[in-house]
Amino acid sequence: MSVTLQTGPFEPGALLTAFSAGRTETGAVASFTGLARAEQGGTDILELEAYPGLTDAEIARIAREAAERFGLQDWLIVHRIGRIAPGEAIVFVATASAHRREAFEACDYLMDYLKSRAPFWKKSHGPDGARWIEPTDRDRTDVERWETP
Amino acid sequence: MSVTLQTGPFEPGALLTAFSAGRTETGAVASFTGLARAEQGGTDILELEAYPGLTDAEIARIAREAAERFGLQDWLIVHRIGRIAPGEAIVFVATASAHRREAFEACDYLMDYLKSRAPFWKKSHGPDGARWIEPTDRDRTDVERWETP
Amino acid sequence: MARVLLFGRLADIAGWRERVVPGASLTEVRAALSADADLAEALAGKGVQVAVDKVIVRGEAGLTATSEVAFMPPMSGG
Amino acid sequence: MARVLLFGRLADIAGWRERVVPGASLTEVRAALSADADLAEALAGKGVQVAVDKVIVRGEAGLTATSEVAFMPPMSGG
Repeated sequence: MSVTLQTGPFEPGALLTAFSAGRTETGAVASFTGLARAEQGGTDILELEAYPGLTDAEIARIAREAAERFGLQDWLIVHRIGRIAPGEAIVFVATASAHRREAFEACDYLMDYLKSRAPFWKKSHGPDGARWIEPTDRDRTDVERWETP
Repeated sequence: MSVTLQTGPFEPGALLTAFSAGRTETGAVASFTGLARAEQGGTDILELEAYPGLTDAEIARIAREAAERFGLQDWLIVHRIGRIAPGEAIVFVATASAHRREAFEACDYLMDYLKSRAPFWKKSHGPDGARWIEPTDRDRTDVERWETP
Repeated sequence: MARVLLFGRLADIAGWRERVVPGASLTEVRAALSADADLAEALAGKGVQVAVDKVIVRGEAGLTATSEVAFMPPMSGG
Repeated sequence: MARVLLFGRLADIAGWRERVVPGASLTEVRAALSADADLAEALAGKGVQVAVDKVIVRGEAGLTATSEVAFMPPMSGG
């Protein structure tokens, strides 16, 4: 149960291996890896800014709530910050539970939160210069799926 | 895009690493790892039987349909057969797509299929002897979520 | 003649998993297997599927000397 | 006095990311920053949040000499 913000590249498979090891009562490990897309040459570099101390605390708070809501046994979130090249991993989320539905839903929920409401500021550097990116309409509707009426 | 049935242990992280490598137009890789549970000493060994040539062909057929339905860029399924100890991986599914919703849904769909309808026969060996396992009611209702009315 | 494979609990009931059985059709193979009454009853049970040469078939099918006939109880999923 | 941090496009507009600014309250800090009209307009913009010592605050807040004040434009998600 930890959130890590890191400036260097990370390897999702190594994180999954460590997260899955030694679990004899976990039936299900769901994971999500977000990769930086080249967008057919439209993006050279993605630049992600966080506010260390606030960003990680806020993500951890949401993850603890999700662990409670979905009955997780464990979770792990690693998020790149700084400059990220196409094909590199931006985010890795893993969730562990006894049965698969909880692990899937919690992983999906955490990604919707991370992509739409987590305290990051994202800039895309491409051949036409740099621009700030905001959540897409789909990011907004995705995260709204989880709100209880 | 491959299905592997294998009798020896496999390492989910290594599969995720290989699957995620070199993708510059994939934004999303979802994965699921199913682990054998000890069930507090209720299960010593899980024994999974497949019909090679039929089981893998049937899984590949369903996965190709799912790739079409969800617009996947790629997918990978590895399934253990034979005797499996608690904590070992039984199944690994990875899906790749441009955006995350498709990868999540396809991975979830494939697991629902694999857990309820894939041609496997499963026996649990515990302190009270061996017994054959059938899909749970939840496995059945989970897979029915995907049926178009 | 057909190579018959039994899966899951069918193999436990029969005490074997693979055997060459005489018969030029599924009906004849089933008849040859009915010497074991417990197995015959299990083979006729609900949800038992039959595959010939790794393709699921319903009803009757002709067999050659190299046919592989599999009897599969309800699948448990992985 | 407060250490002021600007995030995202606010830092691009101001041309700096971190600066010590005089003021014993958020109002006084905003007043000190208003010498840069573009920044002042951006800070007053829709969805800009303020954190004091890494906790998001709404409205006014008193500051000490060691306070860290962060101005955060709408978050983009990761």
